[in-house]
Formats: sequence, C-alpha cells, structure tokens
Amino acid sequence: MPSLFTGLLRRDRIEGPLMFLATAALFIAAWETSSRMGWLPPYLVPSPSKIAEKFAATFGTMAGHAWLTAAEIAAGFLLATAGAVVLAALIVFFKPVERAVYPWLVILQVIPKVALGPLLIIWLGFSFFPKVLMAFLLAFFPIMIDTIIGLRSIETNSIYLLRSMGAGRLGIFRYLQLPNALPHLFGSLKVAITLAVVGALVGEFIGANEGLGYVLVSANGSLDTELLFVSLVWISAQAMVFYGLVVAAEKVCVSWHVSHRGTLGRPGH
Amino acid sequence: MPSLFTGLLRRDRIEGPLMFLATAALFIAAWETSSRMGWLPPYLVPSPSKIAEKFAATFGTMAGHAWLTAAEIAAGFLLATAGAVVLAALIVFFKPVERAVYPWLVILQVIPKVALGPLLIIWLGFSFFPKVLMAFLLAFFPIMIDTIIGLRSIETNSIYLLRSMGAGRLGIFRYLQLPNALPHLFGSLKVAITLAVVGALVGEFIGANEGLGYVLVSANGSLDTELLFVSLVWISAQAMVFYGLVVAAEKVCVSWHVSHRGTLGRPGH
Amino acid sequence: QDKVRVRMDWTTLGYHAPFYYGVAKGIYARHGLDVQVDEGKGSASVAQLAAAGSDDFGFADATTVAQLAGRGLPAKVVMGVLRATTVALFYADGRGIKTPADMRGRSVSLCPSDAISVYQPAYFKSLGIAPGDVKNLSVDCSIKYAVVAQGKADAVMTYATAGKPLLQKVGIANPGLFRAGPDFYLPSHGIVAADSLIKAKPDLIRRFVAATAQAWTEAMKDPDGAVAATVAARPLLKGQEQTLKDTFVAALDYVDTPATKGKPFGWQSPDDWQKALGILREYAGLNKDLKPEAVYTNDFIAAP
Amino acid sequence: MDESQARNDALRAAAPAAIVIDGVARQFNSRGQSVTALDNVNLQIGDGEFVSFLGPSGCGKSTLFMIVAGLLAPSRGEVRIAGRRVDRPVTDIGIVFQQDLLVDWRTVLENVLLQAEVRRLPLAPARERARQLLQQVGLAGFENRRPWELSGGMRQRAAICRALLHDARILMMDEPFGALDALTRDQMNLDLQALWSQTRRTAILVTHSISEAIFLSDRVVVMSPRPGRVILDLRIDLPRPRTIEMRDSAEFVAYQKQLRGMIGAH
Amino acid sequence: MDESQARNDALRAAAPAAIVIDGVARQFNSRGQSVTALDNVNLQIGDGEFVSFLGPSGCGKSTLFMIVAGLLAPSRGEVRIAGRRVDRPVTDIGIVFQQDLLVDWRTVLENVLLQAEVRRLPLAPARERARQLLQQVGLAGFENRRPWELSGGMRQRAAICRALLHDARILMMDEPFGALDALTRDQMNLDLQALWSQTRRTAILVTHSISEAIFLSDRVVVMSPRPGRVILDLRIDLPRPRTIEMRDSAEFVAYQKQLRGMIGAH
Ligand SMILES: Nc1ncnc2c1ncn2[C@@H]1O[C@H](COP(=O)(O)OP(=O)(O)OP(=O)(O)O)[C@@H](O)[C@H]1O
Ligand SMILES: Nc1ncnc2c1ncn2[C@@H]1O[C@H](COP(=O)(O)OP(=O)(O)OP(=O)(O)O)[C@@H](O)[C@H]1O
Ligand SMILES: [Mg+2]
Ligand SMILES: [Mg+2]
Repeated sequence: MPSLFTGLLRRDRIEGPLMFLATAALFIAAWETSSRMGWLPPYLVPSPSKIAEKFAATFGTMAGHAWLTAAEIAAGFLLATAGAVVLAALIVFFKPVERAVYPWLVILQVIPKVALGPLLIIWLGFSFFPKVLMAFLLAFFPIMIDTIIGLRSIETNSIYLLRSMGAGRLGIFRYLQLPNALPHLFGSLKVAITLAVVGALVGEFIGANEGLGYVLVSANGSLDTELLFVSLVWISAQAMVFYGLVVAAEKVCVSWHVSHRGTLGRPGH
Repeated sequence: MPSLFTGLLRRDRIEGPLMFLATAALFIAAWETSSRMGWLPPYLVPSPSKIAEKFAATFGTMAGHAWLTAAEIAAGFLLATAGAVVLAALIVFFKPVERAVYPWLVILQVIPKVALGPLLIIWLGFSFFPKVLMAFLLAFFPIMIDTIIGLRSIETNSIYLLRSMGAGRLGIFRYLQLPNALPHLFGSLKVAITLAVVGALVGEFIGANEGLGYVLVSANGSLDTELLFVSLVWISAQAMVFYGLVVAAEKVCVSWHVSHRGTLGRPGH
Repeated sequence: QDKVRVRMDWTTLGYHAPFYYGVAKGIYARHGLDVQVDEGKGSASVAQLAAAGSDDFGFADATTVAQLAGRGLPAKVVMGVLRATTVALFYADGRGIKTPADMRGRSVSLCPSDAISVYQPAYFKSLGIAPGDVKNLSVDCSIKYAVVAQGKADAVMTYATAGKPLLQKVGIANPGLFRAGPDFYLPSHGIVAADSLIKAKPDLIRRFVAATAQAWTEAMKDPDGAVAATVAARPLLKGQEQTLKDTFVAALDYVDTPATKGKPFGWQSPDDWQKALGILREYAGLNKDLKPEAVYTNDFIAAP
Repeated sequence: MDESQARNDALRAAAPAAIVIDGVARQFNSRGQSVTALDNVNLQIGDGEFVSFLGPSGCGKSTLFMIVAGLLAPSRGEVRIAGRRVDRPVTDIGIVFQQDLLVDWRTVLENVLLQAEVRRLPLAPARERARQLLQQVGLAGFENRRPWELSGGMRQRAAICRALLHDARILMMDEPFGALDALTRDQMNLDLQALWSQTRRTAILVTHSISEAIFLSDRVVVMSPRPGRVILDLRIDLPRPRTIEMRDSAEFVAYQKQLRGMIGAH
Repeated sequence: MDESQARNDALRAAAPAAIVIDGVARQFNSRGQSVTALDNVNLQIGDGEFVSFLGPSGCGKSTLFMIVAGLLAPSRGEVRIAGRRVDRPVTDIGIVFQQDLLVDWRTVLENVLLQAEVRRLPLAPARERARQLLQQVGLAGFENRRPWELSGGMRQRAAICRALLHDARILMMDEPFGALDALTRDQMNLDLQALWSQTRRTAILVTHSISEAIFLSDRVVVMSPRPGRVILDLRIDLPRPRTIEMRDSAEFVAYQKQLRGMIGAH
C-alpha cells in the first residue's frame, strides 16, 4: 500500500510544524490574557500584541541588525567547526597534542567569556571580529569533544582493513573516521549552532554599535521592554533558521546512519 | 616485556600533568615578565605575583564563595543530567513528544539566558534556586541532544533480540539503549559540566550577594583587577575539578568502549 | 575638518543628547571638527580605549578615570561636564520612607558592575546610615529598578541623572531621593583624553572642549531639539523620546557644583577634586601617591 | 524407524500445527526499487518438531525467520502460532540471530545472563546454568572476558548459550554454527539434539550445512533463490538419537544426495 | 600429479619462501589473566603457494592471520615477507577479515571501490572491474544498495569483491565463505581457483571446511587447540585445475580422512 504509506509520511511531515504552531498559539493566547488582566506588569513583560506592533514598526532596522548578527554567527560557527574537527583529529592522532593542549581548552571553556570581554574590546575594538571570536569560542568545545569521541569510536578491525590498503593516518581519517564520526559530529553541531548564536550576542553585549545583541542591551538600558522582546523574537527566529539549516545538512549527510532509518523498536507491527 | 610496558604506561600517566604544568609555568613566566616590563599595564591585567598575593590574602573568604558556587553547579548539573536523559528517552520513544517539545527546547536554548535571568530573579527571588536553574538550563541541551543520538544509534537486530526476550520499551532502554549511549552521553557531560559552571556564574551575575560570580562582577565594578583574576583562578580551578570528576566517572563507566581501549590505529607495531 | 571620535559611556542615554545635538546643529563643524559619536560599554573601557588612542575622546565617569589613573592609565579628565555628585539613593513612595533614618532594616538594590556600589558606604555615612542598617541586594543592572517595583527592595542605589524617570517607567510614580551629605563629593561625568593626545594636539582638544561646552549650553535650552537629534541618529530609540527627555533634563541639575558656579562650562574645581580623591583613597583603595594633576586638568578650558 | 518414533510421528500428525506460515510474502522497498525477498511461503510446523531451512544465500531465509519470530511484518499473508496470529514479537522463544549481538559492556557471562535479567528470572540458578552452558560449549575460563576478546566462533557459542539459558517453547537459530570448525560443530549438534530430545521444543534452524540439517531435523525445507519459495519439504525418517556415525549410513547419504540435487537444480 | 604440477613444485622448492613465520607466539593479557593464543608457530610459505589453515575455534588462526598481515605484533618470534621483517601493515595484499567490515555510508559498489580510492587507482577501470566482480558473485542489481539491505552471505560476498579489486601479490582470507550455502560456496571456490591460477598470488585461507581447504590448497596446515601450534602440514598433491567432481575421488577422500582424523585427535 505505497500510496497510504507515503500519505502517512506526508501527514507526519505536516503535523510536526502544526503541533508546534498549535502550542505556540496557545502559549501566546495565555500570555496576552495575562498581560491584559494585569498579571504581567508591562515593565517586565509586554503583551504579545504590543510586541507585534513594535516588531512591525521596527522591521526594517531590525532586519539590518539581524543580517549583521547572522554573518557573525555563520562565520564563528564555520570556523569553529573546521577548527574543532582539525584539533580533534590532531588530538586523536598525536598523544602529545592532547597532553599539552587539552587542559588549556578546558580552562578556556570554563572561563566566563563575559569576563574576557572587556579585554577583547580593548585589544580588538568594536569590530566584526571579536563577535566572530566569541561565537567561535562558545561553539568550539562541544564540536571538539564529540568529534574526538566519534573519531575514536571505530572498530579496530576497520582500521586494520584501511591500513592493509596502505592508508596512512590521513586516509584512515578521511575514509573511515570522519564519516563514522559524522552522526555524532552533527549532534554536536546542533548544540554548537545554538552556542554560536549566544556567542555572537555575548560579543555584541560586550561592545557593539549594531547587531541584535546590541539592540537587546540598549533596549535593556533604556528599559524598553517592547524592543527587548522584539529583539528576543528576532534572535529566536534567527537561531531556529540556523538550527534548521544544520538539521537539513544532517539529513543529507548522515541519512545512512541507523539513527535516521526510523526503524527503532518498530518491527513493522 | 610486561614490566617495560607497564613502566611506559606509568610514564604516560605522569607525563600528562607534567606537560600541562610545564606549559603553564612557561605561560605564567611570560606573563610575569610582560607585566614587569610594563607591556601589560596593571589597569588591564595584573601580574601573576600580585594575583598570587591577593589569592593568599583572600583565601578564606573565597573558599566560602567557591563552596556555594560548587553546590549550585553540582545541583544544576545533576538535575540537567537526569532531566535530559529522561526527556531524550521520551522523545525517542514517543514521536508526539518530539513534535510538541522540540522546537521549544531549541528556542529556550538559543534565547540568551542573561535576558531570561531578570525574569527568573523577579519570579524566583534571590535564593539558591535561580542559580541552580541557570546551571540546569545551560547544561540541559547538549546532554539531551547527544543522548537522543546515542539512544537511536542502536542496531535494529539488537532491539529485536531484546524484544524476543520480552523486553518492553523500558527494558530496551535499560539493558540496551542507555549502556550503548553511555560513551556519547559522557561526551556531552563533559561539555555540560563546563556549561553548568558558566550557568551558575551567570545566575550569580544576575542577582546574588555571594558566590564566585558575585565576586567577579563586583571586582569588575570596583575595577579591582587583582580580585577579578583571583576569582577567575578559583572559577577555573573549580571547573577543572568538576571536569576531572566527570572524566573519572567516564573512565569507570565506559572502560569497555572501543574509544577507551587505546588501540586506535596502533597495530602493536 | 579634523575627524574626531568620541565614545559615550554606555548605549544611548538621555544625557548623551548634547553630543548628538552638537553634531546635528553643526556646532562641532563650526570648530573645524567632524565628530563621530559612538556608544560604549562602561566607563572603564571607554577610558582605556581613549588612553590607547583607539578613540580620541571618551565621555566617562570621572572617578573611574581617577581610579585607573591611580594604576597608571595614561589619560586624564580634560573637561568636567556633570560635575556634581550623581550617586544617589532613590526610594519608592508610599512605603513609609521619609528620612534616611527610615531606611533602617530596608533592602537596597544595587548593581555591582556600576562603579557606584564601591562608594555606597561613604555615601551612607554622609546620610548618617550605618553600613549594617540596610540590606544590599546585588542584581544585574537591567533589573535594579524592577526589583524595587516588585517590592523586593525599597530603594535603589543609582545615578541621580537616571533614577527618577526609570523608576517612574517601572510604575513608581513619585520616587524620592536622598542627596548625599555635604562631606560626600564625587564628580560624575567628564571628557577623558589620552596623555599622548594632550601632548600632540592641544589645539584639537581645546576646540573639542569649547565646542562641547557650547553644545551643552545650547542643548540645555532646547531639550526637545537635543532629543530629536539623538533619535535621528539612533532610530531604534523612536518611541523613547519622553524617557530620553526626562533623563536629560534630570541630568541638568548635576552640571554644576557650588564651587563651579560662575566658572566656565567644563572647569573643574580643585577643592572638589581634593575631596573626591580623599574618598577614593579611603573607600576604593586609590593609590595614595596619585597627584591631582595626573587625574584632571583645566588647561583646555577657554577663559570666559 | 523404531516404535516410539512411529508413535511420536502419529501424535504429531494429530496435534494441531504449532506454527502455521500462511501465504507469507515480503518485499523490501528502497529508493524506488523493490526487492521481493519472499513470495507466498506456506508451511506448517508441528508442536515439538525440528525443522531446518536450506537455501541459497539471499533467498529470504533470515527474512522468513524474522517474520516467524514476529520481528518483521509480512507484506502479505500471516503467521499463526498456537492458533494466534503473530502481530508482535514472540517472546516464549530462545533465539540466535545471524550476528552474535553480544554487547561490549557486559562480560561473556553477563551477556548470557541478559536473557535472565530481562525476563526477571531468579539470578542465582540462572548464573549456575549459564556457567554450565558456557563450560559445555568450551568457554570455561572466558566467563569474565569481554566479547571483543573472543574469537569469532567463541562469540557465536556465547550467543547460543544466551538463547538456551531459559526454557522456551520455541527455539529459533539462524546459522548458529557458521563460524565453527567441523569438530566443535559436531559436538554442538550432538548437544543440541540431546537438549531438544529432553525438552521437545519446537525448533527452527537456518543452516547452510546439508548434513547438519539432516542430522538434526524431522523435516528439511529447501527454499528457492530469491524470491524465496518452498521448493522441497523433506521428512527425515532417521531413528533418534542420531549418531555421528549415522552420517555414513546409506539413508543419510541418500537424503544428502536428494537435497544437494534439489539445491543444485536452481 | 601431472607434469606441470611437478615442475611447479620443484620451482617453488627452489625459490626462497615468500612468507616465513619464525617462532611466532602471542599472548593476550587482560586484567591480570593471560591467554596464550599462539605458541611457537614455524612455517614457510612459498611464492605463489596456496595455503589453508584449519583448526578448532579459538585456536589462534585469526591471531596468526593478523600477525602475518602485520596488523598485530607477535609477543615472540617474527614474520618475514620476501626476506623483510614484517613490522608494519603489509599493503601489497588483498584481505578478507572474519567480519565483513562494510561501511554503512557507502553503497555496495562504493564499498568495493574503497580499495581503489584508498590506493588511488584510476577509478573508471576500477568501477568496471568492481561491477564485474559483483556480478560474478551474484550481487548484480545490488550495487547501489546499502550494506544493511543485504543478507549475511551477500555482505560476505561484497567483502570478497573488495579484496579482489586490485592486483595484490598476497591474498589473505579469514573464513570468507562461512555464511554461504554449499552451492554458492562451490562456485566461489571455483572462481577463486581460476583467479589464483591466472595470477599465482601467494594465498592464505583460514577455513573450517576440510573439503574447501583440500580443494583450493597446495598445503593444508592444521593447528592444535589453544595455544595454537602447527600439528600437521599436509601437501595436497591433486592436479589442477581441480573440479567439483574430484571431491569424490579416492585421493581427495583420503586427504579428507587424514585431516579429519588429525583434527579429531585433539
Ligand atoms: N532491511 C532490508 N532492506 C532491504 N532489503 C533487505 C533487507 N533485509 C533483507 N533484504 C533483502 O531480502 C533478501 C533476502 O535477505 P535474507 O537476509 O532473508 O537472505 P538469507 O536467505 O538469510 O541469506 P543469507 O543466507 O545470505 O543470510 C536479500 O535480497 C536482501 O537484499
Ligand atoms: N583482542 C584480544 N584480547 C584478548 N584475547 C584475544 C584477543 N583476540 C583474540 N584473543 C584470544 O586469542 C585466542 C585465539 O583467538 P583467534 O581469534 O585467533 O581464534 P580463531 O582461531 O580465529 O577462532 P575462530 O575460528 O573462532 O575465529 C582466543 O582464545 C581469544 O580469546
Ligand atoms: Mg540470512
Ligand atoms: Mg577467527
């Protein structure tokens, strides 16, 4: 019954967004009501309708800010992906790299980036670069950790097979470890893209004259809660788009993996 | 030659920390020199010796603050681990949960927590709890994502085996999916513990009268760079301890996994 | 025309309006200056950026500049703008607070990343409040007013220039203010410039100071025009005109101290500074050997 | 054929079939292409009967195996066990898959005991029995090793122990002895026959060894190349217990020849 | 024994051995316990010779296999190939492991082509040859399927194609036909013999099938149970090319009996 089957599949695809939209509508309705009833003071949380008004009024300007922030996120994320995969490979291949570098990475990871911020401003100024750096710093670690595990999770005999084919470390990496690590790499990319968003924003918090993070901070400073929530809407929407892109890339790259076959525990009955 | 072999192993174990200490010593020496030569103005970065002095002078008070922050981190991290694993299991087992909950989780993940913080403080007060919640919020997502992938990365036939044994979803989870996911779960725990640290600190930034995060902000506000760096030292040290604990737990729990056998690409030659 | 960059202490606030006004009205241009007004993220980094030469001038908290100068920052205050003390305690009305003595047992919200919290003990002392009499609530700067509105605190330590309109914005209709006692003085905002700039381009500084004085004097007479110029430069502030105007007007009370009355705009009183350095030494660990000349100068103030 | 054997056969013929495979077909679709693995398989297996399946690689033996175990849904037709339609995994079963499916986080003994843990059987006697089974298949001394420390054949033997740990009414094995040498295999065949004779479970065995199929089975079913259909259902009338020597007997060789011819013909 | 065979043998005896296994032993240590998998194995394999290994499950065949391929270091002794000590993976080799080791992210054809890609062989002719090999082993039509869509035996066949894609001087196979039915297995044996006769590579085969070993080999080596030692090194003097029918010949049956006796004796 292929027609019924594809029919079901399609219903599945549509139902996902519908479900979300339904819960979202409910949530917003409850929020609007609370605002109108005065349970949510406007200086804390404005009503959705006010936010929508403000959203429409500021659309053009905000789109410009969003564009800049998107560029920062994309640059930081891509650099982090490339850097983390390369470093993970070095760590897996060369023990000394791990010993010398790893503790520093952990320290770098746990030092609150906001505390680094002022130094970054002084050294790097208000330019594009420090925001990219922040997005990079936040996104880097999860990718590296998951890639390391992914690269190491390889059956010894598969490596032997490649070695018998004359593959060196690079060959093993390219033909075996990297594709094998992809499913888990994508898991970390999903985490990393959200952190790259946060990173770019934190970078803008620390010092910027434009971008969504800047808008957020200045709305905060002038207690303009409506603008603040408009910027949160933009930020969330933007992050969802980025997240969706990563998920789409994942679908393309690791459709072969068992986690994507959708047969889990469903023996056809 | 087992004695030579274990000897090498032991050297390996000692060399790791040594390598780090050596690079650390070098780094600190370079820093101290730069400070003394005036390349690093004290109004930006104090010298290591000054930091050490301040560290010694404030040890008692700082230990108290560190203790509190540690409790927040631990509570947030443990709650996040439990919550994320349970939610991951629900998502893997029940498609509707995924559809309804997932987009919200992504939104929650990307909204800058600093923006949520004020609301949390106002609703939840200045207690221990909002900091725990922050640590929880930051740590939750990576654990969930990796656990979902881990739970799904299971060979169909292994599930069939368990079903033939009469296992239900819970049995498959307990006997198959969870242990199978452990190596990747621990990967995410390593990321999550560092984020829990950041979360507790952000919680303290937003509203607290004690804790390392509070010390950090007030040192920042009063331009006391020495105290600021002392608090950074405490934060890093604390995070390293937590990270070490996770790594130790990983060693115990997933020693069986191929990534821990240490045979990668080393065919004995 | 000389290209000049001046950085404000924060994202745009009401008391930044005169700078935008000066640009919009061509006041700076008439002094041969092509000024770009940038926003900043705190007085410390603004002073540091000026000292490093990244910016030409900064509009920063003068006490912060003094503290950094005590640690060797090669920059000083070349012009006082808001010269009166703006450290202030605002309290919510209707909660039985009339005099400083009523503060006993109450909670005060403050934001540790404001420089203010350091001076709080000195400030309270000038009001006759002992440090243990009030409970401090340290919160992020963005919610220090909201916690008062929520009733979690009854008063807030903040800048006198901003406190009233922002408290009104969160619903406290008539906030009261305790001004510091006479023995408590700290200057508020001024223009900071690097020592190297002072040495290299005294004329540029002189012109900038003169133009800024003129911009302020004219803006004070035309608050609506100043706010309009600000919003024109920062379109995101559309809709915030009232708040901007209120905060700007509130700031005008703090332009002068008794000691500067009748002196040219921008002139800083050595007596005032003497008092301020004393407080900084006692409460903020300021370098005891720091000479006033390393902190400020009146060399660039034009004679009346 | 001795008397008891004859009586057994008579009894079995009277009893309703334990497993009925009724018009089962199965297709696999992927990217537009469709592979028909099974095409209309009909078969009845009596209670306590031992049936082996022979057939060329890729003909659908494992597919049929999974369908009978309730792990895969047929595209057409149905399987009934004891009259009930199979529409979920059959659990009163001891099963050996084509892969060993040992898990790395358990020792060999713990892997065998998984059966008991999942079924919540009392652990102490299960452990006793597991040790005994491991000993029997020559894995004594390896109880506390991890699966990756075993050879291919040793892993397979551990998987067999896991399937035999409990008392299941049905025993299903998909090429369980493929990685074993002739001698070990013979021994395992003898052990399996002994076990089966004691308990008379219904048993299904997929194998590539004709002589193993004859040796163990009441009936040998031969399947055609893909799409798999039943092309021969041969009753093996050899007395039980069967011995290794019997393999050189004339009847045995005749069966062997008949089966080989049948398989070769396709 | 025909004449050319005799000449071949003479030539081989004169040539230096291609592979020398010299006093090789191997222990595995884990948690204090130590397993001796191999204990002093000595063997010489001539250039172009086909040698099979028989032995009980767990006796160390795969361990020895890995050591010869340079993938595992011996605890004692050494292996020399063409006079050079093996201290790294041997790469002029086509190898089939006991597991198929197909990767899920490649189709069947791409899995076979992995050999060519890693070795940077020209891809167009390699693809041609891969298709041809897949066709030969009965996998035509499955080139673009993923490994998990294949049956156990089909996977094994794909792995064999991967090992045969290039022209290696040495061919090593660890139970490559374990999951195949008799008929397919016979066909594969014939194909392998033809291939080997054309190219005369040195070949090492681990198998559990005595008749397969005799059918394919110049020499059959029997190993003892763990710790593995060589207990028989039997030269098979049957003319080539060998045919399936030859398996019923008196010599063949005699070899079979001798080997079975040897394996049974331990
Ligand atoms: N999950 C699947 N997806 C697509 N095709 C499949 C799947 N499982 C099996 N097939 C196809 O079904 C056919 C029969 O496979 P099956 O595993 O039943 O064979 P088999 O008889 O067990 O062979 P073998 O003896 O080699 O194990 C094969 O052509 C195979 O490609
Ligand atoms: N990585 C390992 N760690 C520990 N022990 C091992 C390891 N690999 C093999 N062994 C042990 O070495 C012995 C020989 O194993 P090997 O795989 O060589 O057997 P085999 O002859 O190939 O058996 P089979 O025919 O079952 O494949 C076994 O007892 C096994 O437990
Ligand atoms: Mg099969
Ligand atoms: Mg083996």
